[in-house]
Amino acid sequence: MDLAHSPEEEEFRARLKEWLAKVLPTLPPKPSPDDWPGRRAYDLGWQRMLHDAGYAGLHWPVDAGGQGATPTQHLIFLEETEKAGAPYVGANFVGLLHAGPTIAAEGTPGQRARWLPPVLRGEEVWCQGFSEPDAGSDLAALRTRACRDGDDYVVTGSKIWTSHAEVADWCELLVRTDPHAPKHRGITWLALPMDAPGVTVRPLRTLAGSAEFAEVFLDEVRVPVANRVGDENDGWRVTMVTLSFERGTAFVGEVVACRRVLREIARTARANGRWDDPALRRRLGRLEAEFRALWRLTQWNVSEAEASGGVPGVGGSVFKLRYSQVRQRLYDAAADILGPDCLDLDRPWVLDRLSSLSYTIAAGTSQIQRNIVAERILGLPKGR
Amino acid sequence: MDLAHSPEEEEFRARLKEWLAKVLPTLPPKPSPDDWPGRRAYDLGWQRMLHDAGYAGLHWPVDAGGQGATPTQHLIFLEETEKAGAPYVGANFVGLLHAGPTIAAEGTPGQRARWLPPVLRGEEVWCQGFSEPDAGSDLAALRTRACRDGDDYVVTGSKIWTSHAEVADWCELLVRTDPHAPKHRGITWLALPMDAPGVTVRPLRTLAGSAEFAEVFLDEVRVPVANRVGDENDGWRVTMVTLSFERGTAFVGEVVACRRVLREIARTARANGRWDDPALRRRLGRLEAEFRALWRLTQWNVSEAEASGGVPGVGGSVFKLRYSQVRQRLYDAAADILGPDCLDLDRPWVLDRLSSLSYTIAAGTSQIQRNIVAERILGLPKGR
Amino acid sequence: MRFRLTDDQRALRDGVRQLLARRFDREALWAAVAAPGLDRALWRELGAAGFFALRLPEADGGVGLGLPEAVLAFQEAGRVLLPGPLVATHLAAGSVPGAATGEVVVAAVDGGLVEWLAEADVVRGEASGAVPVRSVDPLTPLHRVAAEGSPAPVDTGRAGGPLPAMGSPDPVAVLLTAAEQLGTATRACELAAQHARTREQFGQPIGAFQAVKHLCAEMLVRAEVARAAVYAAAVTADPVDIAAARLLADEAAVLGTRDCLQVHGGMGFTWESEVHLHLKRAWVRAQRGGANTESEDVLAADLPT
Amino acid sequence: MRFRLTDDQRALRDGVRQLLARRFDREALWAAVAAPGLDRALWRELGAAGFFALRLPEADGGVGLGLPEAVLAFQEAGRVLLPGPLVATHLAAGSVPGAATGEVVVAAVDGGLVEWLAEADVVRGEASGAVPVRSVDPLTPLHRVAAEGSPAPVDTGRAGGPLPAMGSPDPVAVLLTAAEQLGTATRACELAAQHARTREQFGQPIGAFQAVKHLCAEMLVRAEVARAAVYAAAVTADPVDIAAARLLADEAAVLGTRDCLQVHGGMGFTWESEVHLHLKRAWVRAQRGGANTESEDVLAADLPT
Repeated sequence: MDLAHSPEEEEFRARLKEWLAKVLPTLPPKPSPDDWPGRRAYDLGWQRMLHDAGYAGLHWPVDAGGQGATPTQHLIFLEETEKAGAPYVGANFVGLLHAGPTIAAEGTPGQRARWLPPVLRGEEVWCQGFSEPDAGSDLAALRTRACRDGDDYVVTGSKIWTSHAEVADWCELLVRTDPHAPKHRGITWLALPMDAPGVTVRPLRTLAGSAEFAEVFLDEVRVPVANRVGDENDGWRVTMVTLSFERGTAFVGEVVACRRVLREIARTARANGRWDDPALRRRLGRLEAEFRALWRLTQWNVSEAEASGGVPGVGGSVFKLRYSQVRQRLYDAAADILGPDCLDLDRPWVLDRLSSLSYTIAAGTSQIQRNIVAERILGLPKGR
Repeated sequence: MDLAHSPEEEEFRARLKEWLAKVLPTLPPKPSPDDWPGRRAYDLGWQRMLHDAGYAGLHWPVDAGGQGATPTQHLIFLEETEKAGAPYVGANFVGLLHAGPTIAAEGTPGQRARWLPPVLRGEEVWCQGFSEPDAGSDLAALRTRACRDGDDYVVTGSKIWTSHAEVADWCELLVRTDPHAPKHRGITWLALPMDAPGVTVRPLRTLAGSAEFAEVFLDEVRVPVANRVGDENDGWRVTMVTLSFERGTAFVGEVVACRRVLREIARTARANGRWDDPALRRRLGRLEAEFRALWRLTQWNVSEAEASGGVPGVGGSVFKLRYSQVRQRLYDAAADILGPDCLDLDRPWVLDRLSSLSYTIAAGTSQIQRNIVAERILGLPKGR
Repeated sequence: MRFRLTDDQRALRDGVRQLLARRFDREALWAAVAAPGLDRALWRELGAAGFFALRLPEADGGVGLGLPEAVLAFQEAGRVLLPGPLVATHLAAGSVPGAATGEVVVAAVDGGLVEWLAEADVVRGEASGAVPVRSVDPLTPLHRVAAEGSPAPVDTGRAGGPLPAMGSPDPVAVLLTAAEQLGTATRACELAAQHARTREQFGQPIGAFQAVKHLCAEMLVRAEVARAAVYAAAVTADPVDIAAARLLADEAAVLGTRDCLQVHGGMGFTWESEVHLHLKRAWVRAQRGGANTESEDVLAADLPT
Repeated sequence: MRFRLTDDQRALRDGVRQLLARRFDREALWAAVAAPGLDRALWRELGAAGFFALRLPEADGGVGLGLPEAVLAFQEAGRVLLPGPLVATHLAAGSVPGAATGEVVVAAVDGGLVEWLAEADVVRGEASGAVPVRSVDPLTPLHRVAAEGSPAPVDTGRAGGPLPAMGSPDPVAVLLTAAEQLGTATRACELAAQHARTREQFGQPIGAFQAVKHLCAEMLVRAEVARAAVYAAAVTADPVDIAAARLLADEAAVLGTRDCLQVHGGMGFTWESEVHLHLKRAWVRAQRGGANTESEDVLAADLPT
């Protein structure tokens, strides 16, 4: 058990901090949240800077164009960029964390050569077409149909909860290619060019009032068979590779950010007098315990992943279950410290409180995560 | 909506209080908890006093020897006896609240004449033989076998969680008479004389260290067919009549008692200084809100039962779900107010805290109660 | 003891429900979300139906009913997300001319906030210098006032004489808010159960999964416990009972709408779903009547020394 | 960063587990419940195995290991309900002759209570006039002392010189207690999962029902979060980290044993089931190291001004 970093890790951190200190002041102003082209340009620009400095695809294998960094280095990267206030991965999220690793693991040499470098260089944006209105928790029930027609698949259906769809070049798309097979065995993974005829994007407004997501409608869209990653009907297995990435270090930056928010909340409480209520103060103390523990759990999961040399396992579900609850408790505490101001959208944390409500739903509801933990770790039987 | 009582109800209350004030001082000293014969004598003596004063079987129909009192009168009775510190129903519980009402509803005239008067007069004690080691939540899975042999059933099996088995005269017993029928359709209700050859009672020690329950072992016990209430294989329906009684006003006295306990806890907190911790104080305030509401919910359920002229419905499950949680919260708060003394079994509430842990398990676990509420009130589908 | 709805109370509740179903249906709800603003015609219709004058003596032109009836009416209003300063106007029916009939809209300062200030004809409490707030609830415009507990009665309205400022919260206002929260809790439970019965995943309605089923069951339990507390407080009008009702109704509404969102999953997270409107309104109402710790203090103070 | 068990740590943990499985098996556990009293032979065997001298420098005859190793050993002790004043004796290994080898049993006053006073050879803190308490935990005899925080160091033991009284709780004692709680939380989760896999109701293992399955999942989550906190505090030895570890481990143990009881249903409510022994021990340990609100205060005080 050791929390100290090796000299190499410390050097990696020092170089990174030095670089961040140098380049962050040179960044252009942040675009407004509803300026999608501006956000695309900003996020790709940041990715290009990372690329030029040798930080692109840090955790990707070297033969995929990545840096082959250790999980610990990746953790340090996520921690320090968040602490320095660097841009979020933003529009590069799906490319760097879902589609890219999937192509790296399952694509042909030609597919890797075509799609991976533009992701790393900040030239192309990917989005994700997995969920459908009737396939949420039960993702494998997806019904978007793809029929083979010569060298193309002809795709019809609709996808939902697609971020950055308005400005994406590519969509990693799950389609049903065999409607008669058991539901997990008739799914195929395709790279859909977003400018293909028949693709319509409609913004989806969330309860927080923003349009962070979109619906994507597909009307007889032709996708070349060459854009298929993995075998026909093998897309579920291909997808699971992607999802296990999603449940790995995805929340590192957020935990760092939450700890900062907790400190800001404490400062506000001291300023507005609510700190004098011992119950509220102790609630913040307990939240500090939670976030310290979540940070340690992250370090533990990363160390285990490093030791096993592999992809993080169900530890991600354990982490997400607790984190999503604690994040909601954090913003509930913020509301109690704000008092009546918790109804003012212009106050800090009020929109975050609304957004935090999605954490027990998105990327696998808490109910689904509990099934995973109970069945895969504790060996409890599947329900009938 | 009215919480006031009618003049008749107020008169009923006044007479009851007057009687209680007169007779309670004449009661013999309470026997020790492990003196089962003493407890039997004490409880039967109290029932005899109730009988002589015209309070026996208050909520039973008149034609069964009861008083035919309204649910409101029954509520007043339970409230005032608890407030006055009168004895609990104790050994008369199953006779008055389970077996008796079942026989009154489903028995033949001969069975009613044989079994009901001794219950009302405090002459005979009943116990309950429903649960089995492998049939708890899934009561209908019970396996105690009864085979017809002439005018008798020959019964073999075992029962668990049987209170007062050591001193009971009769046991309301559920047995399987048709092992081939669907599990709810092969069950029969029998009145088992506890002195029959082949009946063995073994005390069952609980985690609180007491032997409040027993296991009952049945080895080829002969029970006359004449002791069967209802038809052969119709015992599940007969039983459900009984269980709906159990979920009615069963907790009235307890809620009254909990409110008294909460007040004692508050007094202790004021005395030992913990009252100065606003978080603890407010926790007690919130518990006061809970018990006020539970008392109102009881009054609501009783009023609804009075209006429908019938047996209380699933409102009992709603009540039990919340009550069992709040009772545990009450004793957890008591522990926090006791501090280190919460580990001392000689302090008040410490044993009660242990006992309260059974409330989310006994008489239908909270999990089962939530199924009932969701399926019967909200119309959610049964799981597969 | 007849602690249940009388036939008259049932008829009153059904009447309010029908009026609101007719005049504030789903279409009207979404129109109000899209274009916030008080529907004066609806307000007058509520007045005509006796919503504001419900507890005024018949001699004063009121309906002559009591708190239990008012609680039933406000529960219905809460259930359908009816917008407007309902509680403040109802409370002003006896003192502000025009309030009883719905001609005059009355707002009130409560806990440092004023709901519907810009639309109000009369404001109770010191609201001068109030600044608009970008409200979390699209159906409740809010202003923030500088400091609470104005020292002297001030009349900032256009009609009637000087009004007393609202110092410590009016127990009746707290109770009627609790009734609205109860309506929300009940509605959230209905919406969740409805979704759970119809939405299918993994080949069956999600309500067949215990994880969802038990979430719905707990919503119902919280709502029913709150109902008993709110109705009882309406009968007794006891401030301690009202404090209890407020705590339980807030909890049932705030947790219930959150669970309703969880049951709806991603679909509940969209703006188009009405789930968030209930959740946000529950948050708004939970701020009324002072911090809920004050209600806990009221109850604790009632425990013996 | 290698925040995981080293091979040596794994071997140490497995060694302790094997020793305890051999010397304190189920039979020994129930014998101890039936006839409370400290098994001196086992105590010496623990001493010989280095349980008490684990952190003493090798130059002083100790094992020369650190807090992480001690935490692993105490986690195993917690897991199997090992009785005796383990923490107090371990902490005294460097100052009380004989403690390191298990020849001398050391008890300590903590939070107004002393565990195992009658069996102890040496007591740290002012325990004169202590009165026996009928302990909720059949495996932990307790005495209550008159008042906390004795003014001056007092030696009430038979061996060694005067010892400092325990004033504010020793952070190492708090951490080792948290390690025991972690062992309990882990064990409770194992027991619940085992029961859920094998107990059948309604024609299937109860663990196939989400209501049971999700209870077990939350137990595991609490235990794993506590594990990360306890292990990290062992590495940093930072008092604020220790306060966090204590809160999370107490919660994981107290709620975990309660959920374990719920999963076991009636069977868990019997004396014969070991579930209640874990629950009661978790209650006993939660009283050590001061009220948990004090740990919350420690963490809050670390938040910035």
